[in-house]
Order: sequence, then C-alpha cells, then structure tokens
Amino acid sequence: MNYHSNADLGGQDVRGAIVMEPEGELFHAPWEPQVMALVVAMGPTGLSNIDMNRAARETIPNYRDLSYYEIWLTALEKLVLQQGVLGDTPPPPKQVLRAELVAAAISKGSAFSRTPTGPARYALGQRVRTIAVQPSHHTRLPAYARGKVGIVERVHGAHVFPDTNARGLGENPQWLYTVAFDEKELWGEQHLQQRSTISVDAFEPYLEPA
Amino acid sequence: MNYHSNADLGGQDVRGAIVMEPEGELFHAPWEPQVMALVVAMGPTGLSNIDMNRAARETIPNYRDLSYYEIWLTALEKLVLQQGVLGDTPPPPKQVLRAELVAAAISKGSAFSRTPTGPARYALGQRVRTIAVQPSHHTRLPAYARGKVGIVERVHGAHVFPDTNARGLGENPQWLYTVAFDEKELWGEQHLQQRSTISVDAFEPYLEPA
Amino acid sequence: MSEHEHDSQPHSHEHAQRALSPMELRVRALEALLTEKGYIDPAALDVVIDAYQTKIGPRNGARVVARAWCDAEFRRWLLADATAAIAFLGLTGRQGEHMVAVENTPQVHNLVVCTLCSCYPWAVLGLPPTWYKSAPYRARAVKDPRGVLREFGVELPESTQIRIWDSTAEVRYLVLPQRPAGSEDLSEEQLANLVTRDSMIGTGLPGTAA
Amino acid sequence: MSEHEHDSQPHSHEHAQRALSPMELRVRALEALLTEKGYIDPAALDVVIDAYQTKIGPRNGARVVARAWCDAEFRRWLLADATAAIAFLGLTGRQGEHMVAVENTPQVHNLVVCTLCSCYPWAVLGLPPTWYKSAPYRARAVKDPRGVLREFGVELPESTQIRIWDSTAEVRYLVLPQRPAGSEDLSEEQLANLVTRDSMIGTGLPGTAA
Repeated sequence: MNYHSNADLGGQDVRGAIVMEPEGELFHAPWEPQVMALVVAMGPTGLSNIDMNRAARETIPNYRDLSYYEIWLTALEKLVLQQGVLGDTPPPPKQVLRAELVAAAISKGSAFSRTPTGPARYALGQRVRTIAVQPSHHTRLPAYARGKVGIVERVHGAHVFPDTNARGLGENPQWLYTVAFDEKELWGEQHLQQRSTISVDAFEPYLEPA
Repeated sequence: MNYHSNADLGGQDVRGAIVMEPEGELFHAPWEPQVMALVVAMGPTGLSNIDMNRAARETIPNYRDLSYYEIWLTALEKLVLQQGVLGDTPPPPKQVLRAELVAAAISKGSAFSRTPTGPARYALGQRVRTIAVQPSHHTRLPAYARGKVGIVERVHGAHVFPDTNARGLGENPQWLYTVAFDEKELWGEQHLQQRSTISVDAFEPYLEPA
Repeated sequence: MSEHEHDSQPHSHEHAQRALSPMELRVRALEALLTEKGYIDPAALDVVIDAYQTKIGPRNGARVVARAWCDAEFRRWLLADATAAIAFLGLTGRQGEHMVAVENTPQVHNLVVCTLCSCYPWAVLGLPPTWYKSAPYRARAVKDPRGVLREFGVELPESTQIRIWDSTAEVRYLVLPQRPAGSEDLSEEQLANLVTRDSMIGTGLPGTAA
Repeated sequence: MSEHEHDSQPHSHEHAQRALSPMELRVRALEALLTEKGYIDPAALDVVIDAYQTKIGPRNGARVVARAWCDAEFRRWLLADATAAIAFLGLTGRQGEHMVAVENTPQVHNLVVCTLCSCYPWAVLGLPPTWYKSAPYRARAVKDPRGVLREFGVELPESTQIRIWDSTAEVRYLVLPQRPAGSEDLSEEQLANLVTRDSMIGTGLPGTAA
C-alpha cells in the first residue's frame, strides 16, 4: 500500500504571502459555514473518527490546490462513499446530533486521554531520537522531525494512537510526549540562525532512546 | 526538635463504633458552621497555608479527645497566636474573602499542581520502597506505610511539597505518585486476609528504588 | 483570650434558646478578633455556610456518577481525567482541584479514607460526615476494610478485591459505584437519586431500582 | 452524486443574490443525502454555525489571558494545568479537551502552528483564521519563524528565543502573552480588550495600554 500525505508541509519551500485576517472574518463563501457544521455534526455519528478524517483529507490528490473547507468537504464526500452510506445497509449512526444537543456536545468535546496501561518509557528531560521510517499509513510525526534527536519536555499521559485509530484498528492508547528540537538539528548547521526551538507532540512508538 | 503527630491513625488499634450519619446532617453544634467558615475564610489571607494548618492540628496534645471542628478551632487559635496577629504589627492579609467573592473563591479552589522542573524518577508499574525515617516535622507518609515495598500505580505530576510548605520553607514542588501495597506487606503474613490493596499518595522524596 | 480554655462539657446536640455555651463564646471571640484585625469579612462566613448547606454536597457527585452511568464517553473521560470531566459539569473547586475517579466492578470494590486528617472531595461531596473524620474509621479502614464495610451493612463476596485509597496528598478520590441492576429504564435524574454519599466513598452501595 | 465534481471556478468572495454556485449545490447535495439517511439533523447545523459565530471565539481566550494577568494564582494554575484552569472559566469543549498554556517572557516568545493539518484550540479561540490553515504559514512557521513574524509586523529582539509548538496530536496550545507595559490600572475587562487573537497564537502582540 502506497500511502502518501499531501498535508505534511512543515519546512517545505512554500512561497506565497501569509494573508492577514481580522478576527470576525470567519467565512469567505456562503457554503463554508455549512461544511464546518456538517463536519461537526458528523462527529457523534461515529461514521468516522478524527484520525480517519485527517487521513481522508491528507490523501486528497489536489490537496494543495484546495481551500481548507474544500478539503473538508472533499474528505467528507469521500468518507461517505467509503463507509457505504449510499449502499443498501448504511452503517447506523451511533448518535445523531439533534439541534438541542449541540451546545452540550460542543462544550463537552471528546477527550483523547485514556487510562495508561503501562509505564511511560521516557521521562522529562530525556534525550530521544525520533524514528526515521515513514510508515505507509496515516501518522502524526512530521517528515521534518524524522530521525532527529530532541529532549522530552512534557509528558501528557496516554492518548488515542492516530496510527491505528485512523485505520479502524482501535484506539491503542500510547504515551504522548512533547519533544523539543534545536533548530540546527532540524535544518542543519547552515540554516539561517533564528534562535528557535521547535517541538512536536510525539507518541511513544515514534521515539527511541538516544 | 521533637515533632510528634497525633493524627497518624492508619492501622492503629482504635476501638469505638463508626457512627452512621444521614446525608443532610452537617453540623452538631451551632458553633461548628462558624468554625468551618472561619477556616475557609482565612485561606485567602495567607496567614498560613494548608500544610501549616495540618501541622497545627496534628500537634494538638489532646487531638484524640477533640471533635474535628474543635481540632480546627484549636489549631486556628494557635496559628493566630503564632503568626503574631495579636502583636503590634500583625501580618497584613494577602486577600480578604469578602462576601461577594466567596462563590468564586470556592469554585476556583487552589490548585497544588506545579510545572515540574525535572523528570519523574519513577514510572508506572515500578517497584519502590518507602523511606523508613520519621522526620521531625510535618510529613504526609503515614507510619503504617514506612519502609514498605509497593508499586507505582499513578503519576500525578509535580505538587507542592508539604514537608517544606508546612514549615514556611517554600513550595518546593515534587513529583507525586500513588503507590499501592499488598495488605501482607503492610500488616504481615499473620494478618487476617481481606483481599485488599492499600495505596498512599507519596511524594518522590518519600520513595527509593526497590 | 480567656475564652480559649477547652470546653469541658459533654457534647450537647441540643441548643435551644439559652445562654451561649463556652464553645460558642470561644468561636465568637476568635471571629471578633479576626474581624477587628481585618482578616475576616463576617458577612462572608454566612455565604460560606450557605454554600455548603445548600449548594455543595453529595448531590453534585451523584450528578457525576449518573452521567457516567448514562454516557460511556463521559465515563471513559472521567476515569482518564476526572478533574477535567468533573469541571465540564461545573463542579470545580476547593478540595476538588485534583480529582481521580475509581470504578467499582464485580471484581474490585474501592474505599476512600484519609488516615492522616480528613481529606475529602468537597467539590463533589460537600463536607465530610463525622465518621469519616473519626479515629475509628481512619484507623480501621486501611487494616480491616471488611470489618468496616460490615459496620456499614455492606457484605462483599469473598472473591471481591478491596482497593483502599488513603488520601495522603491533594488528590481527591471519587468512587464510581456499579450501576444498579434493573436500572436500564431510569432517567439520568432518577439514577442520580439512587447514588448515595456513602456509595461515592465506598462505604455504601447505591440504592436499588425499585 | 453528480454534484461531486470539483468546483473549477476561481474562488469568489462575493456571493450576492444569484443562482447557487457549484460549490453551494455540492454542499446542499451532501447535506440532503446525510439528512435523508438519518445522520444529520439540519436544524443542528444552524446551531453549530451560530455557536462559532457568536459564542466561541477569541474573546474566550482573551478572558483566560486577562484573568491570568490579574490573578497570580490563576496564572500559576493555568501554566501547571491549563485544561482544569480553563474549564474553571467554563471554556471546555471541542478542540480544547487537552490544553497547554505557554507563557511569553522577555526571554522567550511562543508561536503555535499545526504543520500537518489545522489543529487549533477552538474552545478558546474559535475557528482558525485562513492563514493558520494555509500552506505558507504551516510550511514556514517552523523553519523561518522570524520571517513569518515579520510578515505579521512583529519584530523580536535578536536575543529573544523563539519556541515553536507544532500541534501534532490532540494537545492544543494557548500563548499567554506578556502583559502590556503601563496597564497596571486597567480592569480585567479592559485588559481582555487588549488581547488579540494573534497574540494568543504567537503571531501578534497584545494591544498597548492607551
């Protein structure tokens, strides 16, 4: 299986201005709020989970040509087809987000922390190396942070593991860490110095002792 | 300094019935609610902290003869004297709990977690031994759990350390763990089997590797 | 401070219209002193008392338990991050800043105690009952939990493991009791009515679905 | 599903009273399908849109920041356990289940990005601005933060360390900006008005005390 994410942009050579936007300017087309609300409303149905959604989005071939709400819409259309909504036996929704449930559902959210079943392998301050392998499925370790040595800065507890959750293989909770890298480790000694430190939130399977 | 706590009761041979109490029965004398409220109201003044309060309570010589609100009252009287409230320059209150601030102050509480400054020494599932020494100051490792081997069951993050906070020596945050012991480890092989496991919440300085 | 002698009278639970007792005088003297010195707003005391008499009590915890019984996602959140899940229900606060929820199952029964003083999850259960603060409970809960439970009229199967949580730091424990058999048709509100204070400490079981 | 062809028209930001655009038709078709199949309550969509247009936005985060500026204890709580501290202000929710607050100081400036998609703390900042989800920001924030900040009109001293948080999991980051000089006399509400959305992402600074 040849999985490729078109969304892994960190550090890439992307030109184009960053266009400022005033605080109240939320949408730029009348269909955009509908797409946002559809995605929110589909959450409780359990038709997909957040990691399946991200996988569906990042594998859109023309990802880079689309606006973000176009990406959301395209991915939702794709999932609706993939999950057999058009078939004879569409999967029943786990829950339908009725109008009167919206406020409570939004303010509750959906926690991703899980009771850990085993010890954290790494501790605050420890040096770790991220794995270099790019798996052929959805994952959350950015390309720019692969095979790099960093320091564990925070230990967040065990969280749902995207790599399995995105493939319907279960939540498989894993310890989650914030791992911080010096800019030189990521971009090389020749890189224009910025005095910066960059961290990613990395699940334990993404890490090895260094 | 010869510090002795009269409050460390776990596992002691205390006779007397446990007297049931219906849910709504909160007080048993008209002065009890006043004492409760005085203790709550004194919190924001910063005259003492929670660990100083506990130290003042557990060192009352006739602790075991007093009801709990008598203990609270006696300790508050003691602290008021010790902190020089009756002197010429009583320490100014950090904040006075005005009536209109009560609801917000109660619902806010006062968090004891602190940003950790170093790594946790122990991990979930690890065997640890509690220290055997009884320090000559306020501490929170019960006598029955001293010098015992247990398993780290939870890692709670760094919290204010009572041993220093009670003596005005600073918050000195330490990692906090739930450490669970088999009943035989605590009470011996001869103990009537209860099929029980007992845990304490232990700060890192109370623990050694086992 | 001549009012500070200890009340040597036997505890009286009746306080009709009569002269103030020595304890009442002692409390009034302390309150007057702290007011005069500017530490206390006397009006705040009434607000504090009212809060714990009418707003903050075990019905709050019962809401948490009933929600966990009705909503599997909330239950999972509560068990993984009780502080956040309980805060979502608006039940933050004093003596509930760091919450852990522990779940009873057919295999494991949880029991909460504070052997060193009277730590108790005020934010969800209100003020602790007298027995919780008493020497017999604190001494025996850790060593003879089955005997203690028997005093409360709770007889557990011999095969049930008992898990005792001694609240020795600032973490506060809430027991999530097993949902009563035959309660499938009850509303969340009806379920909350079955949740007793003692069932959330572990010294009792919830009521049965009538 | 014939409406599912991609909209090949250039992006139009004007939508006057006219025939429905291809994108609008496509979204309507999907909504109709999901409604017909019983996944969606169309009335819920309006409630979701209204929530993010009128209730859940950066003014919520500004409340958190202003509170932290005014209340040292709240600030400490926010930095040690942001999820709980923010929940205390009632701001729990979707895309804010696991919060971390990071503090700007004269030495360190924090910047938040999601290089892999568009992770953003909805519960406190609402919907992300378009630039936050755009390729140029996501690509360059990690590698050329000073260049990116310059585009936002922020020029930091050379000696300032830049700390970039790539939100690659379900932890969401809120920047706590430095309190503006000369703001000592402002009320909490006035302070909140100085807190811009961008200052809580790290791409801006708060307004100055006039």
